[in-house]
Amino acid sequence: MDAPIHNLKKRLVREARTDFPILHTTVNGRDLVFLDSAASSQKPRAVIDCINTYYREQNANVHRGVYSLSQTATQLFEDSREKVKDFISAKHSREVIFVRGATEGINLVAQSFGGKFFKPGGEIILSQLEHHSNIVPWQMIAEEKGMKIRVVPINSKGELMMDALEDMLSEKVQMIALNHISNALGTINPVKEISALARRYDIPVLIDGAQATSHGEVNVQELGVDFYVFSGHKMFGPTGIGVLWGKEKWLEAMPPWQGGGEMIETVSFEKTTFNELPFKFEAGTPNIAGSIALGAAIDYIGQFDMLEIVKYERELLKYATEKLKEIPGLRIYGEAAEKASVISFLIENTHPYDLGILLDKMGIAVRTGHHCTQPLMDFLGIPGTVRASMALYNDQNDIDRLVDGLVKARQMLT
Amino acid sequence: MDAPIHNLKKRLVREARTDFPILHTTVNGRDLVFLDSAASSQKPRAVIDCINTYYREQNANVHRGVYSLSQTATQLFEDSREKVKDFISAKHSREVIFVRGATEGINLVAQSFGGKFFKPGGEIILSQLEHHSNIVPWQMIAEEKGMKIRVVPINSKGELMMDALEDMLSEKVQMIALNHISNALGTINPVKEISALARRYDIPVLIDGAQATSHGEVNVQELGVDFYVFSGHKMFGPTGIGVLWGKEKWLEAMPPWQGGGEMIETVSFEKTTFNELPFKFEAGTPNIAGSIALGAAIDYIGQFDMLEIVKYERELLKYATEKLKEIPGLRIYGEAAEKASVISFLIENTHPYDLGILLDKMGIAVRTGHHCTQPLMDFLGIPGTVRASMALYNDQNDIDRLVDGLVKARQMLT
Amino acid sequence: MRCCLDERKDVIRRILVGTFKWSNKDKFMETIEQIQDEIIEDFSLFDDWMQKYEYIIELGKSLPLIEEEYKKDEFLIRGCQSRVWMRAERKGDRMFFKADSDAIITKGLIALLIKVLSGHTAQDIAQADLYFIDRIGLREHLSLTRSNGLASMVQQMKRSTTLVYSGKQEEN
Amino acid sequence: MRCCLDERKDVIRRILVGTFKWSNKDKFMETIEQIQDEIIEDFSLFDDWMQKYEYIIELGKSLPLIEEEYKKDEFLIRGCQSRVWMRAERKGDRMFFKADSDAIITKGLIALLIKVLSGHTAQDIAQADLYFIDRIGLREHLSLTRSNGLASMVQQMKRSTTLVYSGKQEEN
Ligand SMILES: Cc1ncc(COP(=O)(O)O)c(C=O)c1O
Ligand SMILES: Cc1ncc(COP(=O)(O)O)c(C=O)c1O
Repeated sequence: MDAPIHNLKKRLVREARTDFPILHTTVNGRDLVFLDSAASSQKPRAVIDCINTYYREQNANVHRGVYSLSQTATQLFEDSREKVKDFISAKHSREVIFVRGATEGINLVAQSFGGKFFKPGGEIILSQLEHHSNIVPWQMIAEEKGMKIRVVPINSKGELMMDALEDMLSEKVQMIALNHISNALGTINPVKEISALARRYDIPVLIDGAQATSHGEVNVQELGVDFYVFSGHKMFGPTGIGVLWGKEKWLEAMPPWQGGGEMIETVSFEKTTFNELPFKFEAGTPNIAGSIALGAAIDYIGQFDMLEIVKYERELLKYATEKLKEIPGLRIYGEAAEKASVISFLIENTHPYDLGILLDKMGIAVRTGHHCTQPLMDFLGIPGTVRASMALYNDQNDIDRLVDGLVKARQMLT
Repeated sequence: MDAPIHNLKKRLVREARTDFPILHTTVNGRDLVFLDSAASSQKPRAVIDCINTYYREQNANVHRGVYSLSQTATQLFEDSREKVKDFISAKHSREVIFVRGATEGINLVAQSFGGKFFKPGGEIILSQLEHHSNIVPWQMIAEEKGMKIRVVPINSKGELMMDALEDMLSEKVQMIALNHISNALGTINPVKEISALARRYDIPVLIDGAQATSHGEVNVQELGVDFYVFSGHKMFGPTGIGVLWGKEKWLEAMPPWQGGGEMIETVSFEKTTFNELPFKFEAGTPNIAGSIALGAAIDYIGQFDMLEIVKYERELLKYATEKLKEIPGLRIYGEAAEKASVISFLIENTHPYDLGILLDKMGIAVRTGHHCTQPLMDFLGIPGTVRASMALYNDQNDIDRLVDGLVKARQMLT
Repeated sequence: MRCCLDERKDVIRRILVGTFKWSNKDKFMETIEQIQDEIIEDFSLFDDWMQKYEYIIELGKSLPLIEEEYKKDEFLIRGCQSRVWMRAERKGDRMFFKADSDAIITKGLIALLIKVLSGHTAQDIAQADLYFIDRIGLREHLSLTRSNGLASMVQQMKRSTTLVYSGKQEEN
Repeated sequence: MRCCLDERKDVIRRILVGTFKWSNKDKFMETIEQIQDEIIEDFSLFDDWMQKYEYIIELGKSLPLIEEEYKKDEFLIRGCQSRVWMRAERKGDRMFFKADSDAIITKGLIALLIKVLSGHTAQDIAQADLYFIDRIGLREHLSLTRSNGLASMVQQMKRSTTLVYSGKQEEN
């Protein structure tokens, strides 16, 4: 993409927009303004083409074929695992388990790790900020095991109350599961600090990184966590693929969760032995094209300087926050000091749904509702918000269009 | 694809080959001969283009967005569920659960249905023909519950011994899980007959249809089974998507398996209620592109007359069987009266692996090894076979190339 | 263009001055089809989405509200992003609906549904083919997504009718 | 072309008449690199896959077999579609390998590996960069698939060497 002489230099983030075909389509006669990347990001040409090429030239089942196509597919598939490993700075690629998405990753840990290690009377710490995917799997295993869920409260800015978290720690706690970035409020949680606290009691920490991987560097070793999960579709990759990373010592100790092809070493009706990591946790034919295209998404992100992405999105967030605040009656939910490019808001005397419908008519896609964080909405005492979430392909024009749209919608509704 | 005047007529199966881009590539300098469709089929242009279009023009997360893209994506996603419903003649589309593949479908039933209904001392009936994916999940739940696995034996032709199966039936049996078509031997099992037997004792029947859906009509109601699973990637669809179909009464009675977004009705830390079918079993963002492209694969198959596909493949099987038998020392495993287009064989004094490597050098892709059916291989007293499996895009030329290749490889090896 | 504008204003005025027919109590002779056709005609006056939605919003504002006592979970319609409470009542051989929602566009849409269905017999309601939704360009609200509830509302109105008639819900 | 054919035949003959060096017992001065370069030269004579594989098959047929007592699961290398048994022995400060497989091409590949590594010191083996595999066009056998085991074999040879040296396996 770069001329050879530039290939040490990273591409500029503000050039990214042209890479995404869908951003150049129209909706209801208007150029699309896509502000729902926190739900699912759009895909760059490189990722789409990767899938295309895979099915046109490389497709075959992996791992067991001796023929060239299968060798190629396997190589691409395992290369992708290697890319994931580097992307999150994991120690070994065998710690990288391909799953359907963050949700499946959390379920795998809750059921396999929890099934083996959780004890009745124990506690699981979650927070008021969590996505349903990081609540329900824990509720299910907690009920099965007779455990208690404890919830870290948040302050008025939408930040975790670290004192409260610290007070909850004890020998009884058997897991801390928190998101890295809140999808509803944008809060970036102090994961490193939390895992340092957890270490005092040897409590394993799972981080739901669904919102984090396309918005800043993730280094699982530096974060000091035990498990980290994320979804490909939220980081410019395809749907149906995600990653569970876990420390080798845990993954080794955990029993397999799903049984089937790929995850076995030998099978007989008398005795079945399981394969080594990572295959032990990858039963059945994996999402091969999805895994490979996730690698393409990582390559895509790698063209940019991660710090520049952070800086760019932070500026966009600042711009959007200032502009939105000018709208009469608009109130922003979530004003954490460390905040990702997500803005949740309400406008007095309007319903999020009405705003969403009218914005859509103007070609502007935002999310409305509870964002799969009902406990957070209950806590805030609202049924939902309008949420505009940005990625590296958004720009000030998108924000201007949003603000104009809101002004118009507000006029119509009030 | 057809001229309008022909649009009542189905396309001819022998025209299918041109629809598959990968079949027109070369491997090791030779035109590719792909004979490993039982592991994973190739994809027609219509399916590849569907994915392409989805990501270029329609991509958004489903079910919760009020904006147009999300509406479109949701509509396409649910349309696809409808297509699946029609394809297998299910009663309701809410009985169609999207999963990663056959393996995940079986695990879901084993853990959710088995977890709730299986009782210690009970029995699960499998067969000697099963794929690991239809063995290991049952072994895992059987161990947890203290149950016994019973194995239906096969005769020398590779057919289930129905008398033995009948003798095994009793009140103790809590599940019969068998494949529709054996991936290793090609045997087509008498599913209808089996479910009639099972009904006498009210035993639920799960059929692993991974090998069946692209080779003949599947009508779950006529088959009279309780659960049916299959994988998209084996029926011209993408990887990472498959279907669990279950009778509504069972799915309603089963507890959710994975927790997370999509599968809930309301969430609070005190009490979570689950969504209705099919969403109860679809936690997290689904493989949206995959599901939609599975619909495209079903449309693709629908262009042809299913009976003609069956006839075409049967003729190809007959041709291949005759030709292969002319090779000295070649022995075919699996000679069921009802047999799909799969041929497993060995050549005296050669190892399958050696044959596979040499065939690959001649551009011919076959599978070698145990085909994830180790108990079957143990039963046959062999470590594995060479397997040539055909789909509607194969032709006599493919078979001729295979036979020539084998003759040459045999010369080199013996 | 002037004429159109005037006509449009007239429609809006009809709503505002309360001449818009909320149900067919008085005019039993009008069929579900006829009402739908009138709505389609009304909507044909609008040539962009803004006018259409302004109209829907106005309709929403003028919807006869459901009594507070019925704004309980048991009257909530599942499957809507906005909350919708709906109450079906039988009077003689005819059904009447009241509803409310916290979102105004939803209210407007319900208003249209009520206008079409309220005051008809159970049989007519059960058999009604609501083609007007598509024809006035609101098909997007009929989609299968669980956030847009027009389909759920229609379903619920038909279901309540059946329930009321089978005696499972009290009569008024 | 005649010359080439003759040379090729000569290579084959060398194998068949047993002059092919199975290990470097006698010739300690040859480094792992030198042996690899010889193999690369041998393979440069072949101009198609058939000749190359015929050669590998011949190599496989002439591989000194492992004793039956070592054809047990504990000597089996994981990760191969064909079964491979391998035995590492220490003699003085050098390592020697014997192996067998049920597949002939696998045997031929092991024969090459043994030729390169057998008779060297633990340190040399541990540090060996086996570039010849790629250079003679057999990279396909190095892939990560669990069916093609060349990578597993290399790994196992290195691992056995470490084990033998750390005393975890008996010496001969
Ligand atoms: C008979 C049979 N059952 C189950 C499976 C598993 O399917 P998947 O790997 O797509 O989950 C396969 C394919 O490998 C199969 O052939
Ligand atoms: C914070 C957070 N966690 C978990 C998830 C679930 O991810 P997925 O639906 O891809 O499994 C999401 C996305 O919806 C999210 O935003």
